[in-house]
Amino acid sequence: MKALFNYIKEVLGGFYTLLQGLGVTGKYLFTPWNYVTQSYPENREKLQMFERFRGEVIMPHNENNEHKCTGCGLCELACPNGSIEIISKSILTEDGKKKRIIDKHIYHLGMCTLCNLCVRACPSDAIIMGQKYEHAVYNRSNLTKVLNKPGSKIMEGIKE
Amino acid sequence: MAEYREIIFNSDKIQTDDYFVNIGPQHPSTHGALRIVAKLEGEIVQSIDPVIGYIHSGIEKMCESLSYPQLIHLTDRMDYLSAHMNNEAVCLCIENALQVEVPERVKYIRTIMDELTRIASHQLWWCATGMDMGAMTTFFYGLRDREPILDIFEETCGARMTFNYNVPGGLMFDIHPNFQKRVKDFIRYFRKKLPEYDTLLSGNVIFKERTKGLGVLSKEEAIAWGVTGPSGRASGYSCDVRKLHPYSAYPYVKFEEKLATDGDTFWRYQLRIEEMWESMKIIEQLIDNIPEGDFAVKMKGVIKLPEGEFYQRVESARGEFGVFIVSDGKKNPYRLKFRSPGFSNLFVLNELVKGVKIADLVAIMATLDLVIPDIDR
Amino acid sequence: MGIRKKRLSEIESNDSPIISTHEGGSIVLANLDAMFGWARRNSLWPLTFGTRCCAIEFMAVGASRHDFSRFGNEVARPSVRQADLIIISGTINYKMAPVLKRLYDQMPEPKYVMALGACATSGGPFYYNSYAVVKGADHVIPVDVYIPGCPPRPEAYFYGLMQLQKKITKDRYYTEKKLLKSEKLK
Amino acid sequence: MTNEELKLTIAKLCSSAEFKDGAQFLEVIVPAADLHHLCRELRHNGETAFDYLFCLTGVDYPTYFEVVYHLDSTRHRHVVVLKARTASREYPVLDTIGDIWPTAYSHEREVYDLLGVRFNNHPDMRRLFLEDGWGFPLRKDYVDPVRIVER
Repeated sequence: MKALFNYIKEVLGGFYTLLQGLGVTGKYLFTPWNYVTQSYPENREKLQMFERFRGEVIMPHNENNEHKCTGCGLCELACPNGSIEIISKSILTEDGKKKRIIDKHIYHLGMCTLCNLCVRACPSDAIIMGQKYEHAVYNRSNLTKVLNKPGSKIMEGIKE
Repeated sequence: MAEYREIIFNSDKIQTDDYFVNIGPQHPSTHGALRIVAKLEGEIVQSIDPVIGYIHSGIEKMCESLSYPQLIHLTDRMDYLSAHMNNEAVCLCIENALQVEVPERVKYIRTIMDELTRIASHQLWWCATGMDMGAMTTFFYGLRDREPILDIFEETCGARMTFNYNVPGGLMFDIHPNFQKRVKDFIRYFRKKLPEYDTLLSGNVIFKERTKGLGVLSKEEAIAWGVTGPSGRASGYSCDVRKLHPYSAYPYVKFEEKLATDGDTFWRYQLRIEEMWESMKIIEQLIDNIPEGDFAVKMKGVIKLPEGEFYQRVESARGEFGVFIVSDGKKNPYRLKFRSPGFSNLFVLNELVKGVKIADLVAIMATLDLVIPDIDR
Repeated sequence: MGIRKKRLSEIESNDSPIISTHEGGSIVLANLDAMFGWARRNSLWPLTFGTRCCAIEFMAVGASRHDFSRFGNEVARPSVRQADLIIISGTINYKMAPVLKRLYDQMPEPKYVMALGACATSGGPFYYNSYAVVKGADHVIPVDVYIPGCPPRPEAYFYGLMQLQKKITKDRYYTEKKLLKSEKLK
Repeated sequence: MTNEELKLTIAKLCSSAEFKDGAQFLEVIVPAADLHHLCRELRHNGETAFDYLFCLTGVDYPTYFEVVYHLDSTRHRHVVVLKARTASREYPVLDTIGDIWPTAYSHEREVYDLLGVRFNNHPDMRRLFLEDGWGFPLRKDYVDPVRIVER
């Protein structure tokens, strides 16, 4: 008799634990202030990333199309997976000296792990981490970018 | 007719063959690309053979051609759920080799980040365990509570999971001004939400019936097979590196090393839930007392380790994580070996599953908390 | 049923897939195409194929905060035979590559592939000096959309998904078939 | 036990062992022939009681391979590092210690897979990560012009 009683108690207790779990989920069904879902494409204008968020490497240019990059190649050395390549060219300055300046700062976004080591290595703060996160493309070659804009030149007063 | 009867009822003449079931490498319950070849008799598992290497990427070989600050970002990609501990292990190893003393502030922040990572890892493990046993609800609840931690990481480190926050000699940035407030908010929030986990899964009668007494690992076996972390502690094996070989700010805090004696699937589960409570206690002791000071010491431009061999162990979310560096005095290591906790924990699985049903194999595997890139490296 | 799928070489532009629209598609079939495209793009069922960190981010995409069921992307299928989108979330190495190829071959048409993260796009951190990693999943199977990032944010995943939906909308089945026939006649 | 006491005990167990004070732990260089015997003694001797093998790895040196065993004792909490060197680089062979610490079986398979050091009496000496027919990638002279892109 006692065994039967215990058995029934066990079964009912089991049901009670199941109902408790249902209670938790049921509670959230009727408390709309607990909803956490974000609606991404709708809130796209308002969506703000955190200021340290690392989306891609960019090179800021000012309004005269000038950047701070001297082409020293420290970021290329610091990058652990070779996603930065610097192609430099030599020009003649006004006083007749040969000088190497940057031709192209090539950045492979498809290989970049956004580890921030290149930004730390840069002595003149020429490259920073950008906030853009929407990068999806149909063709892989579109992920290779040239960071210095065409016709840009180095800002005055940046020493190598 | 008589011959047939003789064959059917005289069991000597019936021949059976082993029945092999191949699970993986693309299977939702193997937590990644693990392949398990199970030898069955009917529904009963006789032995299993884990086949790994489906995400082997040669990190140890790559590290031999990278400099010390560069190779840290690869440790993020090994055990991505305890990325911060892996980073820290490499940094501590380099700092110990160079005998650099990091500021107190760094130690405190590293410890807080460690524990936040541990909570986030255990939450995700909780989701996965529930899903492996057929409870989809846990997936949504666990990942909901993980998002505030990821927000804290993203605000301070700049990435959600693979943040590369440690550098030799300290941290990459100082903490964000909102860090302390956010962490305290999170602890307050999570103290309310963690009892829900018990109500949803640990208190559930189906879950208890399925896990109690399943896959028992004794203490001696755990030591001999090198099972560490919560899986080892569930067998009563005191293996917490935070207690035995304290590093960073762990000597300054009071916490309990949770131990169980049963060593079955349920206790491996329960210990991780209790570890989340302990982690919250550690964070609460540290978060208000972060000392002022620098967030990194100045290191040389090119870091070269002295000749010799260096070993550093830390407690990651899955167990004892070790870094073994053989240096020949150059700027990159001569040989670098990661002692990953999952590697030892995986190979004990064969001992645990003998004689259980194949559905329980998934449950036992879930509570060992395997992360396959951690095993494959 | 041979449904001709647009390959990467046919698409030059980055932002919108400009697929040549053929003159003289009949009214009924063109509308039927549009209907198929609408139905397909709003019920993309992904395969749970996770290898490395991106798989965890893919889990986050499916969970309560981001919730990909808003895109009809809802049910992650464990079997390829029920799925129509492979999301390669993680590293593919030489041991895994035949498995991936086989999964792709088992999938029913129309099938779509998304490369999530740096490893699937180009090998990522394992491009140089690694002996085991395939340098990009498109060496194994054709990829429709690449999403860089290591791992990409959930929002980045959604952006990639919308790009894929855009591509599916432009896909032609009936009008294309008719054209192929007329080409053959010539 | 302190490192000095350990040194004396191990010298008693194996007379041909060489000692070296490492940066952290006591390092013992064991001749390959005595390795299995010494490991068995260290495991079952009540004074040493090294019951936890926490790391097993191989290192490639120009003339030989070295396999490094990190041993810990859960009773006495002391650590020792054993090192065994193979006789040659062409046919590297050592004895297995998997019958003493079962976790060593899988670690030895890893060393075999990546470095090509074979272990005698190992029941299951298969490749672990890579397929049959690969070279041994962690050797310093490993070249693979097809798969590796050099930087």
